[in-house]
Amino acid sequence: MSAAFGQTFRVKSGNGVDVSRTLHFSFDGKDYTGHPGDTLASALLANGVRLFGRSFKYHRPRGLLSAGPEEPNALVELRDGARREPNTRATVAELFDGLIATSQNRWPNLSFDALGMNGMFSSILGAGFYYKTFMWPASFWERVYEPIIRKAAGLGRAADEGDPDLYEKATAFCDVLVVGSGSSGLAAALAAGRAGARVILCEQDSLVGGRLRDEHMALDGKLAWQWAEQARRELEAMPDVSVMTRTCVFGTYDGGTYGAVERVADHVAVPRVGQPRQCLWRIVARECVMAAGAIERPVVFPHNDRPGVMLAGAVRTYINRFGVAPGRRAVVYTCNDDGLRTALDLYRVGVTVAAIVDSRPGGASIAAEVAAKCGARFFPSGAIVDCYGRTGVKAVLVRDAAGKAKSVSCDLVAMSGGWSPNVALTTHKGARPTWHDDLCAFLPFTLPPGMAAAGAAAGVFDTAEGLHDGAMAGQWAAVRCGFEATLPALPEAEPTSYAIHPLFHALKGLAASKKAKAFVDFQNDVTAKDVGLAAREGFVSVEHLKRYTTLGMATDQGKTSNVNALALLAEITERSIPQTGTTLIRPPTQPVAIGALAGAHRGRHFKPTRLPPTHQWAEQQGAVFTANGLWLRAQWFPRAGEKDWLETVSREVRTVREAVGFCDVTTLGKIDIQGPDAAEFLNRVYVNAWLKLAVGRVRYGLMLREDGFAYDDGTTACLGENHYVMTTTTANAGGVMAHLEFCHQWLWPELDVQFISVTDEWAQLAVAGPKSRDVLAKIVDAPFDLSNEAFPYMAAAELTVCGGVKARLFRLSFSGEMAYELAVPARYGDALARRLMEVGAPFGIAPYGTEALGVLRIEKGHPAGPELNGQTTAHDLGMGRLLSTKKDFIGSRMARRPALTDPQRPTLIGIRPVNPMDALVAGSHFLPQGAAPTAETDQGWLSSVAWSPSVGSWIGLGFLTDGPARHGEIISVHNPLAGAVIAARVVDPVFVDPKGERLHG
Amino acid sequence: MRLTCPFCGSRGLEEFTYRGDATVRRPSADASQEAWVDYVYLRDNPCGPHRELWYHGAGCRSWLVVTRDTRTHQILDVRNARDVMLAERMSPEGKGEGS
Amino acid sequence: MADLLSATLPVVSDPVTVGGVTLELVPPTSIVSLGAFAGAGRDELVGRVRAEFGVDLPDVSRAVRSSYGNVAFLWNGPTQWLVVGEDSGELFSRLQKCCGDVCALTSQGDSRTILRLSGMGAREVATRLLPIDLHGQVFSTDCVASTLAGHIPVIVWQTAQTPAYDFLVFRSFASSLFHDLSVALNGHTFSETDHYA
Amino acid sequence: MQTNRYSLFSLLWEACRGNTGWKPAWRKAEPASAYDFVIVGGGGHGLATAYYLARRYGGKRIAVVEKGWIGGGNVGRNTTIVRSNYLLHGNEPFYECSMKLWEGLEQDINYNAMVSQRGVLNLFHNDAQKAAYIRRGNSMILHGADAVLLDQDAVRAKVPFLNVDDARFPIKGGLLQQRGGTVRHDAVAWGYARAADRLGVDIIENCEMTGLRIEQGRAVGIETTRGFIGARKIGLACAGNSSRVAAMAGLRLPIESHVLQAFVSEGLKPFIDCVVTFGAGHFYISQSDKGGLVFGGDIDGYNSYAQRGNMPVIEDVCEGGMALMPRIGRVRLLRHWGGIMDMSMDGSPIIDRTPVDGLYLNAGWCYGGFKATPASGLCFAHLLARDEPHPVAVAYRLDRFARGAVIDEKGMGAQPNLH
Repeated sequence: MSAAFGQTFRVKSGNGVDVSRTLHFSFDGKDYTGHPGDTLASALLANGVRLFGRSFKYHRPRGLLSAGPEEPNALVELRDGARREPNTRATVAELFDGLIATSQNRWPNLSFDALGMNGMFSSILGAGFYYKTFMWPASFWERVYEPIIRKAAGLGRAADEGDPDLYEKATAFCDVLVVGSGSSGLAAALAAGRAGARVILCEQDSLVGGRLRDEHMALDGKLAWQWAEQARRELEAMPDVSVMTRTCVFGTYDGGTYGAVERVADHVAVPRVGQPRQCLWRIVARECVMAAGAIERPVVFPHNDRPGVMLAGAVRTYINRFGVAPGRRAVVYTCNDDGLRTALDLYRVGVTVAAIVDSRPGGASIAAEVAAKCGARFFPSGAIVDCYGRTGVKAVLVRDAAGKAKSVSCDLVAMSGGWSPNVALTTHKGARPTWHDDLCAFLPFTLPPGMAAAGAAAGVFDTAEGLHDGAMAGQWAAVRCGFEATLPALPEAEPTSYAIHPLFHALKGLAASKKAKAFVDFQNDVTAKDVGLAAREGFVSVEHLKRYTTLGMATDQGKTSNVNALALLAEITERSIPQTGTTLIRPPTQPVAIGALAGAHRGRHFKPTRLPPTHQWAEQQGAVFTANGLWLRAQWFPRAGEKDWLETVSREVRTVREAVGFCDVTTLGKIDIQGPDAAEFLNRVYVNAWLKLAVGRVRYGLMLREDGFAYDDGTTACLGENHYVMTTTTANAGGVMAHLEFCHQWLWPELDVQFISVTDEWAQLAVAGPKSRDVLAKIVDAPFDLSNEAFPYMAAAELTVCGGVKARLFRLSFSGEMAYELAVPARYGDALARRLMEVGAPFGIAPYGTEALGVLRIEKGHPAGPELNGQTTAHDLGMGRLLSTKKDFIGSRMARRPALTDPQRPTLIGIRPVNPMDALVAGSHFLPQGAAPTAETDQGWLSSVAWSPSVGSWIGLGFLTDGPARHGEIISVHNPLAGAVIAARVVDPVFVDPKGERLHG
Repeated sequence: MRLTCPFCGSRGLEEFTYRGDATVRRPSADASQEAWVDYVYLRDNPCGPHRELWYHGAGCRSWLVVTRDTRTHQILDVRNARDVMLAERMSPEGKGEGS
Repeated sequence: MADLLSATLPVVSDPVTVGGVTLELVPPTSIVSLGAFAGAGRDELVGRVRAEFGVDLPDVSRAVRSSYGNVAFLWNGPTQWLVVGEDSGELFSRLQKCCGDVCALTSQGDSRTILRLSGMGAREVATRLLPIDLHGQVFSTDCVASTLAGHIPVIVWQTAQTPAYDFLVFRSFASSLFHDLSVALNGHTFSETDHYA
Repeated sequence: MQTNRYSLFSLLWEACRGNTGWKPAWRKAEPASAYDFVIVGGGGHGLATAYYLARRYGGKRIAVVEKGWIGGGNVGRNTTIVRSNYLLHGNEPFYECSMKLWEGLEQDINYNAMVSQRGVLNLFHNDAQKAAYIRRGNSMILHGADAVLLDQDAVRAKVPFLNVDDARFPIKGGLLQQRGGTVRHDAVAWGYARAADRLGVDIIENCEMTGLRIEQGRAVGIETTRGFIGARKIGLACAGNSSRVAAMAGLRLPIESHVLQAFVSEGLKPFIDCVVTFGAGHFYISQSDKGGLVFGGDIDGYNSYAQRGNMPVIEDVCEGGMALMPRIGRVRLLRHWGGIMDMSMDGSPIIDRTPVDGLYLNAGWCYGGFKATPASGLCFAHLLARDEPHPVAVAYRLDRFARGAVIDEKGMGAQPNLH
């Protein structure tokens, strides 16, 4: 389909568009054309489109208010499918060929929206109405009222599928960060850059220049935007300066850190393969010049939300930058001289200026002169008191100085209530701006450390002054960074006038019903009347006003509404604006895609994956893997013909109990500890005694936290005089390392000891089972003696295996069988697994995974993660006797508190269901048999369970009040989540080989 | 927020972990129960400058004593914790503290 | 010795080159950590290393290279260094002889895998993952930093002016880091301007 | 005539006459010279305390003093979640009591705070987490709360857009508390304020406590920026500032102040129907009745009185969000802010008398304060009125640290930033 109407409002080529090329796009299914450099807004405007969207609450027809990121009305769904972007401001969406946009929050279509009738009930649906009703009957809220409210909630729709695009993050460092590339920002960057500072200039727009592009203005006799381009070229030629366009600095954080998002590929249909859509920049700057410009304020008058009522500055932007006339017949409504420029620009491009309504008295400005030049009717001391045209302005009612109302037909209203400096970045750290009566504006007062504000953002609205202000700020920023800087030569600018008289609304003397349709916050449909109602109900703190009316909480965060609301509230409560206060502006300054803040770490790469040394081999074996913290570990090794995981795991367990199995236990934390005071150090961090551990021996150790609860356990081997290697649980490996460093560096710096992690250095494989010695004998190099006498339980040695590979061997057992842990340098881990399979084949060797490891340890009654959960004590774990009473150690004192030693505490027990086939579920609770299931009768819980092939029954470990005294008792194991109760016997937690004969074998 | 590690220079928050108040001292084993409860649980928690322990775990693994304003997050001082404690042990007032 | 086990590399991917920047696995090498004992131990250690290798152990985060023998000493914390040398297996025993009695010696050659990022533009790629200032005035050849590459702890060592960066990463993380670096590598060729100031 | 009671009728009636008859929701009270009870802190807990004290315990002469505007602390900046899915005996009866009070709140205070029991779903990813959730769910049921264990398919059916499989930590199931949900947070403060005001409570805004007057070991009143206010009993309910205020009485607390950040997206058509918690990714999310995604994660982890946080946690939270729900990549974050949490040493609150006679403490709510609001108010009112703990708050004593009877849901020990 060809363009329906063509770009009939394109008046000439704007300085930012390339009319030599045509782009095709569609809006609400209709095809249009535009040019490179257009935004969706400017292109639609060029095509004569006025109606862009619907408001949130009353679904009122809305058009463009602005030409920038402050836009409250013209929100669309951009793109489609998985790339659908809801609530995209048409004013910042760069046009590309094939762009698809759809209007939102309307049904069935934009020009007829059924929920538009909400407006008829606005007197009921005023601020906070929902707090006062929908309470009866109580059950109707979730069932009836809320679903209706939720149907109407929100604006655009999030995509239905995962975002297919990539995002990335980067960190940049500079001396001077300049935010904004208008006259002040460019001057600041030039001053700092020429001084040799490392400068980053961020501009949220695709082009540099800021309002230099938006105004019909000359610098040094040239068009102002050409000077901006020249400045950009000079900056880009400097080696340590970078100009980042399409990059919005959205937040000020601590330590001179700024958050910025770069739209890398939003101006194209689809990013190229590998190309990120956006990049999140963390910019660390010693100094920052904040030159983010200012935002124009609308005027609050009845029906000021009609499509065609626009900000005066935005009208100039569309004319000068985009070459688009936003209407054919305009009325200009202003309280300041800046607004009058709009009349001149409109006149220059041939738009009829029907009237100039200046709220200031005649003679107080140059308005009469301008009106005469443009041939416009002039209304000094005038006000617009109504506006007509449902889906587009048709006329306004102007009240003249004498109070007489006259209708003026028009299709465009350009209004200016003055400019609000864009101070957001100065307030993110909690500083509030202060009100300046002469400028009718909030200006930054206390700035974050290292930040200076310049130009319009600091209330300097004149171009020449802005250039100078920016240059000064850039110069001083460079000087503070230690550079010699001078003020750069600046271009000559024509003087401009910004004479202003306060104008926030035109409601004086109007009936209440009119005020109901005078909008303060456009997107959230907050009217002047809502502000009045909130005040009447006592919501007179600005924060209360904001929260009660939702004013300033829309996607534009009140950029165009906050000051007007404040002025209204001040007037109603008979206070000044400074007395009334202001709300803090929260980051981000513009909404930021969550994908950009997340970056590249998504899906399977959300967190890094740690692979043990035998991973490749285990994959080839067809192992099933499980996440264990960041580690990926083999959970079990299924064999053909096995019907489920339980069969596999049971077979693996039996292999260990009857022959020999092996398992990669590299993931256990391993810490090399050396130094003259190493033994003393161990003695202080473990609960048990460590001073007499002989070289070549291993000991089990339990650590507490300083609050007396159990923290971690493991074994530590003495490999030489003053040389130990400690193992920790997989989960706590990092934490224990930090804990040891803490103890050493802060608690006992006098101890001479060194730590380094060797977790990744050694591939450590547990070889367990009655045939384990036979298997090891095949690989251990002579003359190492593996006999029980030479290398008994809890022995450790350094040796070589497989003909010269250095190794460490520990006679340890988690399974309760005769077992070893063999460590070789990690690079050989994979090959060691293969070798064990080879040499172990005659003995029936098989690998086992973490699941079988768990079954084996439960059968043996060894506590692990579920038992060492940070809430249990040594006593709870049945290890109370381990606590030395002869020394100080971490936790020694607090472990003695009465509640930690109370014999009634649930203590470790074993559990066997009366019917061995009754499956136990970890997390079930223990109750006395026959007791009613309540919190009062709850006596403990089941922490770990397994089907034990060795016992031929389900078994479990758990904690039971007064547990050890109750061996033999039958209790109820309750799992009310599943509605299950099982009778089970309390037993000793060691199910297999309680005397420990096998591990000594 | 950024901390200037005495060894590694200025680094971002993500490299550090926090441990809390650096003004409390581990009592001796024979100190009173009150002293221990105080050490493990009670904190001044000031609104303003706060001496606190940070661990440069993703960097040089040094524990640091940082003085930071809890109202503004401004960093006022960073020292190597081990040096701070050794100096304290050497000073006349510091003797007898610790275990 | 026919019986010896064969070594497995921690990363199976081939080197990747995009836009003149190459990411590759450096063949395994000997790495030994030196942990100085307290008191006079540190001075003694510095003296012994100077005598044996002809270098002063750095006391800032840098690497120094031995003038004879291809050995570098990397600062790795206030009392620790990593000695990186050729994978001859001789390094550990040479160090043991030199200073084994005055410091903790721990083999780290299997703990640490080295991934190398090199070529024009390597800095821009590294910037995507490293939160530290890599500008030439701040970080140049033989500068060393312990930091995070995304979520992964690394020691970064600039090994050449080109630039080239060696990422010393724990072996178990090596595959993940290789992946993350390749993503950054593929993305960086699209940056239209040199954002790095 | 002014309109007192909120109802559909009064709404229509007022609409007909231009909404001119609505009364202020609460009077702007001036401080009297003395009260029976002075509650320091006009947040949710303080206002609820005053309300229940007047309503259920017949308290008279009650004032709430607030340094700024009421509801400006954590009740005004939390992520609105209510639930009673606790594990430990010390906690669960209290939070279940709170849940029941939420369920009847609107009729009780004649204010629609939009208590929405849309369900709270905690996801698990492995057998160990599953076991921990089963233990917790069973504990909830034994305490009379509701809990349902969902398997992977049930999670998929309930929340169809989660990344269940193509994930670093695939989702294996979840624990659902259907009675949990969300409440319009600001409305809780306003509703309690309005209801308390109707019962004669003086709500005194812009009145900061600057000191405590103690005579013969007994607290007799507070110094404020608006003069001295005498009181028979003083209740401190100023979480976020508990340590500062307690210091005025010479007390040190087992509390650190930490910042927790919260996030809201632009308004979207509703697609998330319940609260989803993704522990492995430090992320939780719900969608408000206005359409914004409301989400958050862990505390920043360092002591702070600044109501704002830093980028690492922002990035961490959004990463968790994208890992769980890849469809929100193009949804934009609209605002983020921070609130100051009383992080207690065991992660559980304190409602108790203090060593100073006449001074009572309600503190240490960590990031669980909002859901606790009604029960906290009720139990604190009970303590103030009767000088003994309410039965559901008996565990929240200050001496539990000395005794070792800590209530450590996470098992992290005496390190507040890990709770």
